[in-house]
Amino acid sequence: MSQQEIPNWVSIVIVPIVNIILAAIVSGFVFLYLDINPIDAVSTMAYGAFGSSYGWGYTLYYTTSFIFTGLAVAVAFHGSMFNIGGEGQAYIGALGVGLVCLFLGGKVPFLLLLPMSIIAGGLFGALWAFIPAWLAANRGSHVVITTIMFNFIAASLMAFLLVEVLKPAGSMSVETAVFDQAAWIPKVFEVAGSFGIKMQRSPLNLSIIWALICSVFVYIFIWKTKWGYEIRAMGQNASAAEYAGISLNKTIIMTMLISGMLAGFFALNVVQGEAHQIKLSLVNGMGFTGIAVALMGRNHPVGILFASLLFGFLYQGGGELQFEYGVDPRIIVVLQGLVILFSGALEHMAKHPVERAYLMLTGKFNKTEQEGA
Amino acid sequence: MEYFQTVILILDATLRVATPLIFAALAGLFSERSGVVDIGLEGKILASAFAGAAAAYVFNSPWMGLIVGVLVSVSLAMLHGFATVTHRGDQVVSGMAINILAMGLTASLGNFWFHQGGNTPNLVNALENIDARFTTIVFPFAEQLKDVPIIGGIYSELLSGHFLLVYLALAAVPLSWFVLFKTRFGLRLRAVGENPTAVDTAGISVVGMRYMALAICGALAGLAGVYLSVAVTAQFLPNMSAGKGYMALAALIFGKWRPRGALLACLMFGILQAIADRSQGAMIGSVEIPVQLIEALPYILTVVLLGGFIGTAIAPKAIGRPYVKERE
Amino acid sequence: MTAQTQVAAKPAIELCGIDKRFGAVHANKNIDLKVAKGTIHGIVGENGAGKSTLMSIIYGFYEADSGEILIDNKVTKIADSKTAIASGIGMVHQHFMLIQNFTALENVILGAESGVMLNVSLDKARKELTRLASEYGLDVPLDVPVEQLSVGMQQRIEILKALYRGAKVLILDEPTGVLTPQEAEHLFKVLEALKKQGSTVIIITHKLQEIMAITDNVSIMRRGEMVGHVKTAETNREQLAEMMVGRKVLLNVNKTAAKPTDTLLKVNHLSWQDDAGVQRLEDVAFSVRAGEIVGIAGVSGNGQSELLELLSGIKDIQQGSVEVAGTQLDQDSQMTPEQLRAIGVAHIPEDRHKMGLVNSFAADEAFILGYHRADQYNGKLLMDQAAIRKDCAEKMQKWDVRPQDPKLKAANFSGGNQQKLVIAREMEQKPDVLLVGQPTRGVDIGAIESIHNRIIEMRDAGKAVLLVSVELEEIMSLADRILVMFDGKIVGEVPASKANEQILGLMMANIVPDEVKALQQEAEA
Amino acid sequence: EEETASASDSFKPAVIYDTAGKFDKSFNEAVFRGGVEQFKLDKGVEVAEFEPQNEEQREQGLRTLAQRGQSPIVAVGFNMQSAVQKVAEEFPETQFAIIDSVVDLPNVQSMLFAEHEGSFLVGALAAMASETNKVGFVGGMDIPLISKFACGYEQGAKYVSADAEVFQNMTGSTPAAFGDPARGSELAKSQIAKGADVVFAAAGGTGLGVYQAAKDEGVYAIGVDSNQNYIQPGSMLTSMVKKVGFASYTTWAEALEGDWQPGIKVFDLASGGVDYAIDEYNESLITAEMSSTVESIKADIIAGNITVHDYTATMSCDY
Ligand SMILES: Nc1ncnc2c1ncn2[C@@H]1O[C@H](COP(=O)(O)OP(=O)(O)OP(=O)(O)O)[C@@H](O)[C@H]1O
Ligand SMILES: Nc1ncnc2c1ncn2[C@@H]1O[C@H](COP(=O)(O)OP(=O)(O)OP(=O)(O)O)[C@@H](O)[C@H]1O
Ligand SMILES: [Mg+2]
Ligand SMILES: [Mg+2]
Repeated sequence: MSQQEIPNWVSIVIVPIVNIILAAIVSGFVFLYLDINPIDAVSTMAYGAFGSSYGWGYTLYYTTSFIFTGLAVAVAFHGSMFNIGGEGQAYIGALGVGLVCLFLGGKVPFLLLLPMSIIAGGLFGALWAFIPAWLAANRGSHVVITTIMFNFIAASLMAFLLVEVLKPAGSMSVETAVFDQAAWIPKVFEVAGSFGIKMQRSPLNLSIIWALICSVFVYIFIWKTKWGYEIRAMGQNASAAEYAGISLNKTIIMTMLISGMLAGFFALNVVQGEAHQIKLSLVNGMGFTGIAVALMGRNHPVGILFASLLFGFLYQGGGELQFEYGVDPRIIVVLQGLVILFSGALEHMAKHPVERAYLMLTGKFNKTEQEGA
Repeated sequence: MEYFQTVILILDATLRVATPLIFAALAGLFSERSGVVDIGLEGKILASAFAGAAAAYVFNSPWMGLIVGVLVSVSLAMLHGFATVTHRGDQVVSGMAINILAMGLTASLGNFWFHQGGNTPNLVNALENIDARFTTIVFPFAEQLKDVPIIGGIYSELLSGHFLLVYLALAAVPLSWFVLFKTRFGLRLRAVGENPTAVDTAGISVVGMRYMALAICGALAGLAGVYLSVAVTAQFLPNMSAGKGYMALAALIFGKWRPRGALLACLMFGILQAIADRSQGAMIGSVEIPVQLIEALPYILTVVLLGGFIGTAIAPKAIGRPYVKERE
Repeated sequence: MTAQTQVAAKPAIELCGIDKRFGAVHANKNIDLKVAKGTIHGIVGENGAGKSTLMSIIYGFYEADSGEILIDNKVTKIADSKTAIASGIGMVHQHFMLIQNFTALENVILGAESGVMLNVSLDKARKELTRLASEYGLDVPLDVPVEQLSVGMQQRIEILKALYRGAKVLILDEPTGVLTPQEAEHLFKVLEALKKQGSTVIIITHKLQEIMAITDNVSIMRRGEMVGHVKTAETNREQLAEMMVGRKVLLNVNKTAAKPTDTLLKVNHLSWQDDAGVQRLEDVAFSVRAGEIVGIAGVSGNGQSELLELLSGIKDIQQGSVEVAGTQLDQDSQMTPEQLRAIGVAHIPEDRHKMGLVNSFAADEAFILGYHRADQYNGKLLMDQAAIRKDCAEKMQKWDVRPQDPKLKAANFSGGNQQKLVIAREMEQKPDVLLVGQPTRGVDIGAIESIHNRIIEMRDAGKAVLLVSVELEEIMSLADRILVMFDGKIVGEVPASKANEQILGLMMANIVPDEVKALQQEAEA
Repeated sequence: EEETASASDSFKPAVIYDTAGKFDKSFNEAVFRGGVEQFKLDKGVEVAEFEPQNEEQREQGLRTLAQRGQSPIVAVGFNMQSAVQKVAEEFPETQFAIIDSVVDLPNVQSMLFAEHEGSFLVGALAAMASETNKVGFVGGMDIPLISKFACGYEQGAKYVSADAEVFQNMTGSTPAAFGDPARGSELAKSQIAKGADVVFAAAGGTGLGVYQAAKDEGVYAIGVDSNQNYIQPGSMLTSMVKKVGFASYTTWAEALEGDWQPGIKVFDLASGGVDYAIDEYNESLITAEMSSTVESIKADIIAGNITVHDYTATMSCDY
């Protein structure tokens, strides 16, 4: 079964859909076991996520976060590095965004502040990726391990900073002061409102535009520039890259810096766009989910957009389940796990039957192939 | 004497803290030596901790907890095998999926069964006549020797009075070494992690070897989970594995994929944790060390050691790559 | 297949209608083959013809899509290597199947252990191997990790593995590609001995003179098909070559005498240690002038790879210096591969898969590897993809790379075409100094012919060419002067006109024949 | 289809828990048992519940509840502060109540507890029960609120026995510190090894490890928030109850009656908002003498004869 006979859209579109259907079927059984009618559950989730501008707002808000963390993972993947540190990098990125907003919010016009917070978020995220990158480049340390460690370290560091440094005196909860309103990224419902379009309030904010810009940027960077070329060359064949005069050290570090930068942008959405303050554990597993997003999206920005939307749906629709049925909301984590299992780990399982079915339907199926499979 | 006592107590705690890490690191050792990356240790620990506690409660027996916990962990390992060995899926992704699944399923099922927000009921409960927790093993004469200087500390305090699983973890280290390096099974397992094609041409089933390695991995990871819930806390709590699977992986790499090395790394993490637990409010000069720094110390140290001292550990050569005979 | 009658003796193995596809590649098409018991049977065929696939099917590594295998006239279903081993088949693969960090002993017992405990198996194997070693002259160090052994030793271990398992039919896939002539000779003696004991040997090789020297029968494959069976005594090299390729092939290179001019590459006292502290190069010195080809012969692993990587800037110079195209390089003034390319040093790497190509890249992307920063391929910010594709398409046409599709994945070209792509890339940049490593490794006879001609053309255009090859024939027919390397040192130099296999073979084993010593003294005087 | 946010004729109270969930055996569970269940039992009114799983869902849950016309909405825990601040502004018609934090808005009731007073009592009990004159405190997350417990506990212990030693440990600096029983058990063991024979845990789920360790080592533990005496009968000396359930109940009841008021409400010893727990599981552990002493201390605090220093007032435990 070669590429020549099976058109691309089968493996890019049909197979992922089949995978998701499989995950949905297994989820259905889990729901049944937990005394929830799966059909009701799905329609509740779908309505909750897409049934109103409120639902859409939340879904797209989560989608924005996943685009950033998913792109971060994908860029590193192209350089064949597994950056599990999105969690920590996003957290530290929040520090950068937060500091800019805290100290300059209200003092600097928004249009000047925004580029600064973008730079700060990206820079801080990149910085947090730098040490693992440097160690990988110069000492051959395992990025998976170092980035996991850096997630833990980021959590401790942020806890320290929040508790000891950034928390306003007398405040009980571990979070910074709320930023000056002038530093907030406008919400989409507000912007829409000013154009006379009525939308329900939701945390969806204009950082989604930056997420889309970043997607385009990643596409162009990876496939259209010489730096992207070098990253891919290194990722696919490091010794060929060395032969070509590509400095592996520099490329490893560049890749990880960009990856960390993208993760750092996460904070624009969550911190500057919605929470308007730095809080403890604000990333909350979304960095990890980015791995699933990147894998499902096959490390391509377009795929990542769709995968982010899917996970946005799971997050938002899942939250709605709890309102309607009082279901333990952690069931959503099960759904996520199943989606990753079927469309990531078991992606090849459906591939062959689907390709065979395609061949059969198009009449290209013959006996030899059947035996050869 | 005071000083000696402190050291003994820290070492005593070290053993307790290191036990799940040792089990998990050995679990990872079997899996990775056969060429399968297992980032899903975390999920297996969590799932077996849950299943162990639930079964122990339901059957009112720690041993049933142990059996069920291990079985559940082995099933997850088989799922990993099904995805990565049979269907050649990405090993890291499969591990992540297992971690996330375990996180969600333990909480949802726990809540559904016991209505305590994902917790299992306490395994020691005089009211319900439940006593399903492992008891500690006190060595003979430990009481009598308690006050003998030095020996009392070492024998009665440090060596005696742990859960059976603690001793089992320590015994599992030489046992794993023996299995891996002195038996036919171990030879084949190591070979399959280095060069599966060669193993295949030697007439040995690569798939079979990897499944067996994963089964052992599952069983050991299961013991780690059961230790946490059925022995230490006598209850399951959501997310109680708290990163131990990842630390065990780090220990494995530290230990250069060898049982003794992994043991030492686990003990090092254990001792750091034990010291951290005891050094709150510790001062450097007149400045109090932030707790967060002490907490982060094991992780910082891991990074420093990985980057600075141990150099590049040589992983099994075929690790992470699914065995593919025919390119498509 | 009409020529089956030639096999007179009882067949040890018989194949009927073996068919095998890998996706779109039809690797074996309805193959019939009979191998007579107690003979040495050669199989030849160009690269990718399906020889290894066929042998792997006999050995149970692959399963045929259809067809039957008969062993001792009994239909045997060989589903896996285990069955094959049990049926008395042993195979030495083209790429050795050894666990690199295991000892010879461990490698031999793997899968043939005699019990649960290792030490029992190890003791038994030690005795048995000692016996086999004396019987066939197959001495190997038993307790050293095989990664520390030479390829020749590793191959012996592979043969011992098969014998230890009681193989009656031994398959060898390109066994001599990595051996010195002396080692090859030793191997052939072992094979003769096996034959005398009644064993059957199937041997795949690209070297037609070896076929002529040791086989009893030859089968020829082309493009997945079995195109003929002949008795060795009734054929010759030219006829075999023609059957393999399907047309007449010139086996010898035509070239005029060299007219060397200025020195373009000069290597002075170059020494180099790897990370493990092993001395890979020691005091290497030579020079290459414009208009000549200097060949470096030697068994692979004697420092040639390191030399090429140092000269092309992949590795850093540690000791000594290099003058290249007028620039002096040493420890303190290094150049990256990119900078070296800019001053006119091109490098055709020894291993196209490991270095020369990124297999998952499209042909045009692979075609600019190393030149991807060049102005001609880049716009202001983005790469100029149209220019890249156009250039690649032109060069593919010029070099006859098939299929001529710049967007086809590099992995999907056959070996010969991949190599042409790499060579086109490097030669088309008009370098002054050309470093060439194993230009025809694993490339079939047709392609070899054209690659050789291109290298000669480069020389005649006044370039300095340094050619590293383990193929003595190739070195002798292309090079004007030949240096022989052994253990990181240059053993000696021989003018091509005076070289022959005998002399070079000795030098590759670090023995300098008197006539070479005399030549060198003459040159110094 | 947009629902109006006005308090409608039908009374629709709600609660949003902290991320620890409503079955944490301590804080949130107290709201569930003493508030939600009790309210339904007494008034026959169903209280809508939401358990956020992450930071976003705090605000989202609150907003969804408000949007559906639920009121009053009780937000459990100081972590809800900024969410309440925001959503209460968006829905000025809806009544909100927050536990353990102050939100200064005209539609928010802030319910604070005098944890230091309750902790003082259990500290006194601990010191009286101790034979070694050494007692321990294991806190959850290292935040002022938990230090408030610790500081009150220390004062109570020293009040009874001036030279008592009080060991203190915090489990961690993130919310995870409220759910790490293994660590809790280790911390307790280290304190017990240093001689502590009564350990007070103000650490949510982490406390369960502390109680287990105390039981294993044969010393006393003190529970927190809910009455946790039943968890390890016989080795739980008492519990410092913080009646968050009662507080939530009051808020809903007031709203039902129509006399709900915004502003700060303090639940202290005097109002019965905090206390120590005596029940069938620990009555045998508290001697008559201990009981009379602690009762007189309680009376003194209520009367103002003893002032217990509140850590959060000065952010230090200098009293
Ligand atoms: N595992 C495989 N999966 C897919 N295709 C394969 C595989 N092995 C070989 N092929 C393809 O089958 C064809 C025959 O390959 P094979 O290795 O048998 O050739 P060969 O005659 O041994 O060549 P060489 O002289 O290079 O050793 C080639 O086109 C090759 O690309
Ligand atoms: N692994 C592979 N995957 C997909 N396609 C392959 C693979 N190997 C070979 N092919 C395709 O099959 C064709 C035949 O392969 P083969 O190796 O027999 O080439 P060839 O025609 O002998 O060329 P050459 O003479 O240059 O060696 C190739 O041109 C290539 O397109
Ligand atoms: Mg070919
Ligand atoms: Mg071959």
